[in-house]
Amino acid sequence: MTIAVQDLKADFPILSRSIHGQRLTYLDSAATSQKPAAVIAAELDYYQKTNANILRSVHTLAEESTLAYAKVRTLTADFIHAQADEVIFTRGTTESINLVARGYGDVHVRPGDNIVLTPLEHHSNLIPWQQLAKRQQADLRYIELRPDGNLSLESARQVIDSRTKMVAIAQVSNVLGTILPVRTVADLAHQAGAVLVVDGAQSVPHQATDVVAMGADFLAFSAHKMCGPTGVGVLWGKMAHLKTMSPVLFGGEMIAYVDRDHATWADIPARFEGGTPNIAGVVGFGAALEYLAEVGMDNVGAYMSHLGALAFQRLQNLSGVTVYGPGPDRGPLVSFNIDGVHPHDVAQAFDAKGVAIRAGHHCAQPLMHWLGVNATARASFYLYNDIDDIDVLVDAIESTKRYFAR
Amino acid sequence: MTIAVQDLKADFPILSRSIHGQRLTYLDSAATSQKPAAVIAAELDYYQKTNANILRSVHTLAEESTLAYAKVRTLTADFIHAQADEVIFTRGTTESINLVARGYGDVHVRPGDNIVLTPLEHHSNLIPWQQLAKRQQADLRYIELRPDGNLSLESARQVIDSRTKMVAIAQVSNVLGTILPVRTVADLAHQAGAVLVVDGAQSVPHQATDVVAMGADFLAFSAHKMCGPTGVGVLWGKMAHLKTMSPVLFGGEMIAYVDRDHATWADIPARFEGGTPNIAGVVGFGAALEYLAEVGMDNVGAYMSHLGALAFQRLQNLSGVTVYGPGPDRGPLVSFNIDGVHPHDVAQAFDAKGVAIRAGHHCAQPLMHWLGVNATARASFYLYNDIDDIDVLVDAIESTKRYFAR
Amino acid sequence: MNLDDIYRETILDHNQIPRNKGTLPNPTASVGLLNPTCGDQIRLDVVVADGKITDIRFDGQGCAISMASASMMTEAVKGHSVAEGLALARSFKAFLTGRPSEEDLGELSALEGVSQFPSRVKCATLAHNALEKALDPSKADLDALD
Amino acid sequence: MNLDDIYRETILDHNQIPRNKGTLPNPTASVGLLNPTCGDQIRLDVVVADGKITDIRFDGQGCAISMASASMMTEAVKGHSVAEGLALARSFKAFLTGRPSEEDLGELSALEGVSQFPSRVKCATLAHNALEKALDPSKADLDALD
Ligand SMILES: Cc1ncc(COP(=O)(O)O)c(C=O)c1O
Ligand SMILES: Cc1ncc(COP(=O)(O)O)c(C=O)c1O
Repeated sequence: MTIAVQDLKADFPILSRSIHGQRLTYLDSAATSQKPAAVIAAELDYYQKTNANILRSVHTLAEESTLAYAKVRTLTADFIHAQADEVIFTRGTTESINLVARGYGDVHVRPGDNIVLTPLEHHSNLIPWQQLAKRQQADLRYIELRPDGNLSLESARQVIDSRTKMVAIAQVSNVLGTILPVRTVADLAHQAGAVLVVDGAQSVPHQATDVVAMGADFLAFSAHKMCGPTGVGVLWGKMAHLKTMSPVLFGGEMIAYVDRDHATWADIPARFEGGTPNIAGVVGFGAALEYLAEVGMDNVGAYMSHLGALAFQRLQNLSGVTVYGPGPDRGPLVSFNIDGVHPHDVAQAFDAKGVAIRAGHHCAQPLMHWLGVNATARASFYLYNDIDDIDVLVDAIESTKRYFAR
Repeated sequence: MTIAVQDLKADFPILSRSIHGQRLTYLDSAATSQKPAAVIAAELDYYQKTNANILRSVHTLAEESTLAYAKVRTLTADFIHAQADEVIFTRGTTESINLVARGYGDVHVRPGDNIVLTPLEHHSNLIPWQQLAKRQQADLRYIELRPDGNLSLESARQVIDSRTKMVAIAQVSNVLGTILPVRTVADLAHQAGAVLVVDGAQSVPHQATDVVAMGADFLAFSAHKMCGPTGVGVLWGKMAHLKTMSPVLFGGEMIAYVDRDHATWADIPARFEGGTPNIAGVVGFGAALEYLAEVGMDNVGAYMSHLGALAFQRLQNLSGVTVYGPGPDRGPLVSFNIDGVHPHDVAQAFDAKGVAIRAGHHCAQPLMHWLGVNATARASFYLYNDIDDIDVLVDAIESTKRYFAR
Repeated sequence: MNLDDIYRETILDHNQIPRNKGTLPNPTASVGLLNPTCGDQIRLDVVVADGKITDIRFDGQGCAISMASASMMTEAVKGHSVAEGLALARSFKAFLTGRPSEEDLGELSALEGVSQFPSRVKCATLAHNALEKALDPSKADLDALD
Repeated sequence: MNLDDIYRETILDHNQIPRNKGTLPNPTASVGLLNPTCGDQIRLDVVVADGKITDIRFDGQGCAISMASASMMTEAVKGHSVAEGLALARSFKAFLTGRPSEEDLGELSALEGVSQFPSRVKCATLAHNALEKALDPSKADLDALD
């Protein structure tokens, strides 16, 4: 492990906060990550020195803002091994997936076609497709899961067929931690003439990403889950696909020529970024990408796998605790339940000890139905967590069991 | 004037920046406003102490974040005299207008109906309606302008008829400074059974706003033009209308119950805020609203009118300068051209003196066609500007004239 | 924070041994409600005769707060008038959001500690929202299950 | 910053007295381009015969930078081969974005100061994009006027 995590913790001001008199143990990074001081400072600095609207004016502040914004597009492209003009900035994964569902889906999906998902998708990678299917009278199909929560490739081969136009899957499940076989699904999709949309919300923050190697046609992810600010997301798409997409959000900066009844579109990616974007947020995201690049995404990837596996193994061995999803080979999170204690009560008891976890359906109700539960508790990690935090987690589980068994 | 502007300038860190060795004179607030230290600090503070995803988790940070976000909804509602659950957070005016055009327009506008605009609309309040008209086979109609750039009420009476379903107008033009007679247009719209959408991007920052007195059915505006962060906007709508609207952005947090093929929606406004919002941005926007409330929007309104009138009068008297739009009764901005000098060159020459203005079509190409020009220069003011800045503007015009006449 | 402020003895007791749990064969009103944050559901069956709640049962899965609150609520309103039931629900919701409540809330006041945690307030009020909806069909805006 | 670094004498001269301004009666190619940022437009007419640019005219409204750049460009390529015209456009664009240019740019190098201002680079390269499009129709991705 080349990460000196002890040093990284110090980069995140919030981690020195105390909660109910205890040191904060933040285990809710799958919901949103904490931000290093460098990211917070980049936004501050932008507002104090550079702030102006972009693409619009000739003055120095506007030039500097425009360059700062454009630089982050290049940083983002480098981060995922893509071209800068294939990177579209959005508010987050949700908007990115909605954009491709409407902009690409409405153009390409016809009545009788089908769209293929999995049962573990986050609502953000599910409801846009339900709605697309409704609008275009297409079918929604599901690649089933194996009992261990891994994807059934057999099912994938059955479900994807010549009427499949789009396949949309997460790279890593936000509930089970399942790592999906994206490359294999990409090949199946491409053989069928379909495009593959990858929900990278839980993967891009935690591992080196190469859109080409992955075989994706579109990739969506959120800055706020990878040390970046809230309100920034990315839709990456292959240029050939982006060229066939209709714009979805209409307004300033996404046009070329406008008269009273008609408008023509600006080049890609501007075409898909109508209105004043979250400029300061994008600048902050740039600082996040630089921060992660400095740690090294290969290091991050190895470290997160390590924490995920360790947490799984530790919780797996506790009595009266059910751990969901596949074995130790998983994303850096563990969903679990304590026998007889509702996950909301678990989270409340954890909070009393300064431990922040999430409880609920994790925006994945169909997966909850599949698991046969209403809700789970989930501990999720990021690069500022360490083995001690897993000890804290185990202790919190044990004391919660005792508390509610009295 | 109860504003002590000298004090306010000190609240905006960027205003002490120098540009090419000169003090920055920022006259591009209609593009985006500068941010007071209190707003920057609020975002910083949020990331350093509170940051968590909202609505999702039970832990302390999540509770605090959720409350902080909800509090700004109430502040926003109070600011415009509305109810908190009528306030929808978006990325900006552009997204707000797209949301109402799709969410309300697609539901209510039928083939043969018409949508009424004016020729001075920003592309963000034009192209969403062009596209709605296309999708629904409706007509687009224009209330004409009088030669002075004011709205022709006679034309309004002719154009709005029983097939009018939506009327969408700016409250203040971002190019001409024209103040539109919103209340009168609201009455005409309502008599015809239509709803009125008001683009408040250039008005809400500069005057006290009362959605009820205004007679609007929907109001859109951007935080970044009113001391707030980038990436935050508001769509306000009357609850009765919001209830008839379809959601547009599908994903996490906007649902109630989801299974593989079907979803039901959460309550309003959550229904219209799919995905993780720009939480830190909204918190910063709260600080902006508190800042403006402390100065007092009546004070701001009086002061901005004063600056707008003064700038108009000063520029009006310069030889070789054309000032566009109505007389001194206008929003706090002046568009102009210097004879024989292209506005881009004007802006460049201004920048050399540290004066930031905008040059171009201002995202209002149809209005440029109406004016018979390709572009204009525009100086726009906010509460941190003062009479000295207008002197600087006049000096910059004079020296630019000389420079290009050599 | 002391966890015992939230999980008082009465609450754990009602959670472990819920009163009036189950369904009724011939309810005059039956309401399903969902807490969209956590996916918890409640079903409330009531029998109203001559303006009186003669029988009431709740069913569903949920956290200790929501189950205890439902259990206590059913005990509190059974045998009382519709008007009293509505008043109790209103007062309880006011109590948890820090507004003054006119009613004596009896055992339900044990849920006081929840008011510090807005996300848990939704758990505690779920059954009360269901009661309001069952007794007053005009309250259609509460999150209906379908 | 010294404004004179941008607005050199040659530039103001070409802006005031543009060369090859107007339209051609029988162009072999005619291209309209738009600078979406400012709404400025340019129309470029060229006559190509035997691989040579035998005549060229530009028309439109624009800032001093874009008009001077167009004027200088037409002078530079008139009478030269299509290959030379394309090479010039490519080199000029490289020059303004800070990449090394292989060609001698002649008068056009007076536009050097513009490279500090990315938004003005678009003004300076508008006519060159139009030239590329006129000489090589495969360059369809440049902002076409319609
Ligand atoms: C797998 C997955 N997809 C999509 C999302 C939605 O991301 P956002 O809320 O940032 O739009 C999330 C985050 O909650 C997620 O975990
Ligand atoms: C009148 C008007 N409407 C709409 C907009 C668009 O606002 P935004 O870019 O914040 O979405 C602007 C700002 O440029 C404007 O001036």
